[in-house]
Amino acid sequence: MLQSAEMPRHTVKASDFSETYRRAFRWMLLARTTEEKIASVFRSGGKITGGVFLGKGQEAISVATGIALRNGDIFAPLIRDQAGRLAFGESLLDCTLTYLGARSGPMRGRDGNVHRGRPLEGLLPMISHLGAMISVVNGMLMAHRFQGKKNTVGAASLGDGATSTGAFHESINQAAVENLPLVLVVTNNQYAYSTPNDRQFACADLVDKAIGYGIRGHSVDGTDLGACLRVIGSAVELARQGEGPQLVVATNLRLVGHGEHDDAHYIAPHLKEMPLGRDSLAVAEAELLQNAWADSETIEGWTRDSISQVEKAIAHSLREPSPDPATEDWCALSSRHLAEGLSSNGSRG
Amino acid sequence: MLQSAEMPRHTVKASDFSETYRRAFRWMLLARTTEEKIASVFRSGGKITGGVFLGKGQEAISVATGIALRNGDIFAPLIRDQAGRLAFGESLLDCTLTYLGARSGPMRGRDGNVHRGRPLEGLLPMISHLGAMISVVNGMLMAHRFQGKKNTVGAASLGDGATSTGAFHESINQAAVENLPLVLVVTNNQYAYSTPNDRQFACADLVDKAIGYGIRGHSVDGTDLGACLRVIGSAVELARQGEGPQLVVATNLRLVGHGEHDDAHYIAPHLKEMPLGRDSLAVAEAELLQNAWADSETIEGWTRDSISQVEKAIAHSLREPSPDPATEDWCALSSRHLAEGLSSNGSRG
Amino acid sequence: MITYLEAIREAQRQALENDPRVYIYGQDIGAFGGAFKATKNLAQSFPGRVLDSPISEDAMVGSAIGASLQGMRPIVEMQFADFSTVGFNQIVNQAATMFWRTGVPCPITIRLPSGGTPGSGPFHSQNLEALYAHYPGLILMTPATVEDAYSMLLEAVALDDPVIFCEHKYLYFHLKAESLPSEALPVGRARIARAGRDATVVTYSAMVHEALSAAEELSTQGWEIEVIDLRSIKPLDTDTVLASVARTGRILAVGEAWPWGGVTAEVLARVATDGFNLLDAPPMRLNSKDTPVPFHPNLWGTHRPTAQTIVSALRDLLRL
Amino acid sequence: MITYLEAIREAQRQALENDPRVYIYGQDIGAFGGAFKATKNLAQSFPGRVLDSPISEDAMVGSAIGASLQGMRPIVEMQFADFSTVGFNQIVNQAATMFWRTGVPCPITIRLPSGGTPGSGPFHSQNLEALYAHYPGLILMTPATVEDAYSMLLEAVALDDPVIFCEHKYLYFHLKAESLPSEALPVGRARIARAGRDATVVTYSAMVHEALSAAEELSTQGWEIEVIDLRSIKPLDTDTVLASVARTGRILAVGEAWPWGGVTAEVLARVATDGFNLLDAPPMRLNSKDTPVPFHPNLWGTHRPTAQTIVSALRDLLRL
Ligand SMILES: Cc1ncc(C[n+]2csc(CCOP(=O)(O)OP(=O)(O)O)c2C)c(N)n1
Ligand SMILES: Cc1ncc(C[n+]2csc(CCOP(=O)(O)OP(=O)(O)O)c2C)c(N)n1
Ligand SMILES: [Mg+2]
Ligand SMILES: [Mg+2]
Repeated sequence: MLQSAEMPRHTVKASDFSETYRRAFRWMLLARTTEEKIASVFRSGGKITGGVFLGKGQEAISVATGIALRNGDIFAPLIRDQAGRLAFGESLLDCTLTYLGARSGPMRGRDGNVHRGRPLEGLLPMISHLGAMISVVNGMLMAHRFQGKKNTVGAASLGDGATSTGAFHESINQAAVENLPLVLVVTNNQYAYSTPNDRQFACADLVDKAIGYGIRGHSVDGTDLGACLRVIGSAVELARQGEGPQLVVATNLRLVGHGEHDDAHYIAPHLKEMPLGRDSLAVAEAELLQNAWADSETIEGWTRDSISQVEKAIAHSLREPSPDPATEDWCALSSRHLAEGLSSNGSRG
Repeated sequence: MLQSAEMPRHTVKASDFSETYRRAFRWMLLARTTEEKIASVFRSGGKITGGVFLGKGQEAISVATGIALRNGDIFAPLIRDQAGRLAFGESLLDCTLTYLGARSGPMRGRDGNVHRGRPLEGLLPMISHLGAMISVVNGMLMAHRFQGKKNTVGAASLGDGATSTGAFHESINQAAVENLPLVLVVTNNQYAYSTPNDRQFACADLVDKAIGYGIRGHSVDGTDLGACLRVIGSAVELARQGEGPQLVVATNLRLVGHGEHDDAHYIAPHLKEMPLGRDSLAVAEAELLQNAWADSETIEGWTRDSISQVEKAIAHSLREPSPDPATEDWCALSSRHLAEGLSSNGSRG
Repeated sequence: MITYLEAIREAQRQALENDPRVYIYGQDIGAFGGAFKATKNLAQSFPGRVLDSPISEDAMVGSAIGASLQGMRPIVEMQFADFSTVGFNQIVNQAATMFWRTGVPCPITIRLPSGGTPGSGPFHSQNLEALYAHYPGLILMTPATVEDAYSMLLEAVALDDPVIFCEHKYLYFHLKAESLPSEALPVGRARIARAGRDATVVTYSAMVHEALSAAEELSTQGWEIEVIDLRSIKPLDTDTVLASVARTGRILAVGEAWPWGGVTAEVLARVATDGFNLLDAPPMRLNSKDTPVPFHPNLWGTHRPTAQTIVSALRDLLRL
Repeated sequence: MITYLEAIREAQRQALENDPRVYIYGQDIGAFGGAFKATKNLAQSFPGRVLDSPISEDAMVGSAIGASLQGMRPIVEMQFADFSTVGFNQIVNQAATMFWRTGVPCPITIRLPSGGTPGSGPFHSQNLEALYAHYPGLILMTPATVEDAYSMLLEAVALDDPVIFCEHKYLYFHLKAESLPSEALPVGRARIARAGRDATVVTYSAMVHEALSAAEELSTQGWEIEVIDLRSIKPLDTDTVLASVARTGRILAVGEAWPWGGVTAEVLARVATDGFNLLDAPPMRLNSKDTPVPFHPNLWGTHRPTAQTIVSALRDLLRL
């Protein structure tokens, strides 16, 4: 697969910006292709249960986060981070196996879709409660400090809506007090589910929150891959150099429903006409062509490659067995000898 | 008593600043006298159980909050608000009866000391969980709006430490989104229990948080009664006129232990030498004399009067019966018919 | 035909219409009508009284408490019951204690879309009634029928105490009734969902229907199982349960929640203490497994009790 | 002589000394040594490993979880158990589910200074063990003795799972032992605190001492009461309880927590289901009253079970 072959995980930052841009674009393309396929499998029915939450339009900011991180770093993605996950090093199979509920996926059917992760590899499996992953990243960074691991960074994704949670506040303040190398990437896509910004917060710009925590804030056009790479890249670099937590606020528009069940009819039409309503993938493609960083033939080749990777991953995942309740280990404790009712088949505590 | 006679509750703001200053000073004096007496009763043992938390040094900012509010307004005091409570209209007896655990106090021995309140009179009884009262004030103000009650204001007190709670964040943001007439008075007394500011937050000044919520922020020297009256007065006025939530940050030093059990040995000596370490009561007294707003004989009279009020209230409260478990109504529901186990004396649910 | 979900919507419409003190507050419940459409069109019909909140469960509940002290009757919708853990403190420490501390009632209703459905996973499937029932000062309603969803929600709003209203998502669309009732059992009274003779199943919410299917199946084999729908788990109608056990001599308590503690433990503890001599056999209980609620339908179907596992538990019980 | 509180401090000192992965995080626990002085001098002895946190219970727990995933062994001190309600979500949804979801253990210890003392009131007196025990994935320790406070806390830190360590404030200063143990029962095993013949009291934490006084008093009248100290309430040692009931035929479950649900319900449900035929009389339970914990000592003394109310319940039980 492209992931292991052409694009080694956590490649050291290319000195050549166009090279990074191309790599990032390919992850975006792969993410978009993956999600379109997932959506179509979902719509065809029967194969995917539970919600399907897509990152369409958010690939630029997401990939920029994933690509800026390297081995030993931490990443806590949220629901719109397919691109960032791939760039960080999550395998495509982790995605498709999880969506298709395969026993062999990292969550073994116990959790699904966007909830996958591998904590030992620095990729945190989100719980649903918004804001709850940030302090977990903080703790991992505190552990690095205790252990003398230097120059690692932890990045966490968040939406505009999640900035209203108490967890967001406590954890960003905690990171500031501990001066942790946390990069908090807030993607303001104008809506939290159906709720527009003006019912969510009242400050002029979410980046204004940085000053209240005594940390550095950065704004970026979330539809512009080049800007995302530069701004996230430098935020990550600052964090890595010991400059403490960095808040990055990207502006864009959610180009899909909250989930695939949602037609997003409530999105104000004028937003779609604004620059923030652009599709970051299309913008990046145009940029590639305009700068002659890639020609259309090359891009077509990449597209074909993405499709083939995705087809393979889906086909493989469809063949994988589902979890079997009879052989499932119904034990929530690692210390098995302390678990209750393991043999009694649920008939008592 | 002075409260009902000379100083009617919720007096309309005196046009004469010196008059307001004198009134405020007298509440401060009464608060200090009350708390000193409470502390001495506590130390003498046996009469007061539970914690004793005093507002020494914080009388200026507290009284300025209480005095700026009027009938129909809401006040959610915290542990260092004896002066503000009195100015808002809480009777001295509510205080002493509660401290002494009298059945006739507003909490009937069910809760104690600083946890007293009378919600129907706009005075909220704090729960211990820091930050939790602010959204309750928000809701009362939302109710006013539903009910067409105009020009009311709700004030909530907070400490520097409580700004780290998720509840603080969610509720200040909620007030901002709803554009509520909330005045949040944060007294930065440099410590939360033993924890100094630098382990609590990393922003240069807590007032910097206002911008992140899109609300107005005000700073004030919490040791200067005149400044407190002016700044809180105008914050309350702005809120009343529909200008939305106001964040006031007062700076001072806690001049006592966190509670009376604490000798506060950890307070950095240099802070006591700084202007923020001044005793706001002493500063106000000096100001009164210097401006010839009161002479020392008058102040002595006020002091005698305060002492006599406090002695009376304590003496009265000591004579009041304690709660009697046998006649106590062990029912947590207002809908008595839905309460469980009322007759079974605790022997089952 | 009207669904369980429509009954909830209808009750809210009624409450808004009949009582100017009522308003609804929650995420995406305004123009959008809520994640499950429980408030569809209500914002349009009652302008300014169905308000979108920020994603701030603590402040949502806190503000509802405040409004209730000022004479309002707020209904708070949690998007999922599971997210109430972030508003937990306001519910259990502020709302639940208010009346006892101050003598001032706190009439709020918190709607918790509860329980498992296939594919919902560990954080969108929880049954949290036992948590809230443990705290003094709260009323816990767990309607199992379309009729109860409607009438109990109206009663929740009318009551002067904080009510945690656990509505089951699995029933939202599946469960239908001919019409809405004009009368109902009072809150605190359980319902005999099916009369029987040989054993009693005590349960609530979605599990009532699993128990009814189980009873149906066993009746083809000559066993008559009585099924009791608790309706509210606090107060819990011990009298009705004991009267049934007096008739059948056997009891199985069934709950969809986790096995340690919870409704089944409370029911059996009450029956054992107050109805010991009524029992012809040891009481039994059936809960979910002691793990988070699994995402995959295969696992989910085994994690919670079902008609089949209830049948098999009942066979054991009848054999004892 | 060493107190219960000193034993907790000593266990933490040992843990810090023996295991470089251990650190402690909580409000005012550094130079100040904690609200109850449970960490007195530890910051001085172990620089950089006993950290003051902001007043952010959610982030405190969340960060401990993260650190544990990276190989650390955090101990989190809540200033009072009651404040854990604000860190509730991270405990029950993040820590408790981590191993089951990912296969990666989450070895954190959360210390909850629990339980009532006179004058502490509704928000500094709570017993929250039943809340946490209801959730899969957590271990609940409730030490009643100086020895257990010490050895169980060391075991909590050594275990690979999240442990909620409910230490009772009423025992902090009152309870003393000659010395600290070098051996202990394994976690999950209950202890027979007093052997008896006529009835079994099953309890835990501070109530063990009330039960022992009650047993003492009844023994002067010829009754021999067996007292079982559960030590951990999840896992709950049903076997030891049943073996005792097999000997005595009578059981009273006592808890300081609220009456709906909780440990007493779980114990009785287990005894009724698995030990029905061992019972010579209906089982009984005794809990606090179903109101918030009152501030005034007069009320507090009646709100919770005491040696006297246990004696009177036991008299009823023995008469049955
Ligand atoms: C604490 C909490 N409350 C409610 C929800 C339900 N919920 C899931 S996603 C969502 C909207 C999130 O919006 P935003 O943070 O802007 O992210 P976006 O979906 O726009 O990427 C909500 C309300 C939740 N997951 N957690
Ligand atoms: C959520 C929560 N956590 C912990 C506590 C324990 N506690 C009570 S007061 C206090 C310090 C408060 O400091 P600050 O907010 O600065 O107020 P001050 O005492 O200085 O007036 C703490 C930690 C609490 N009451 N609530
Ligand atoms: Mg958004
Ligand atoms: Mg302070």
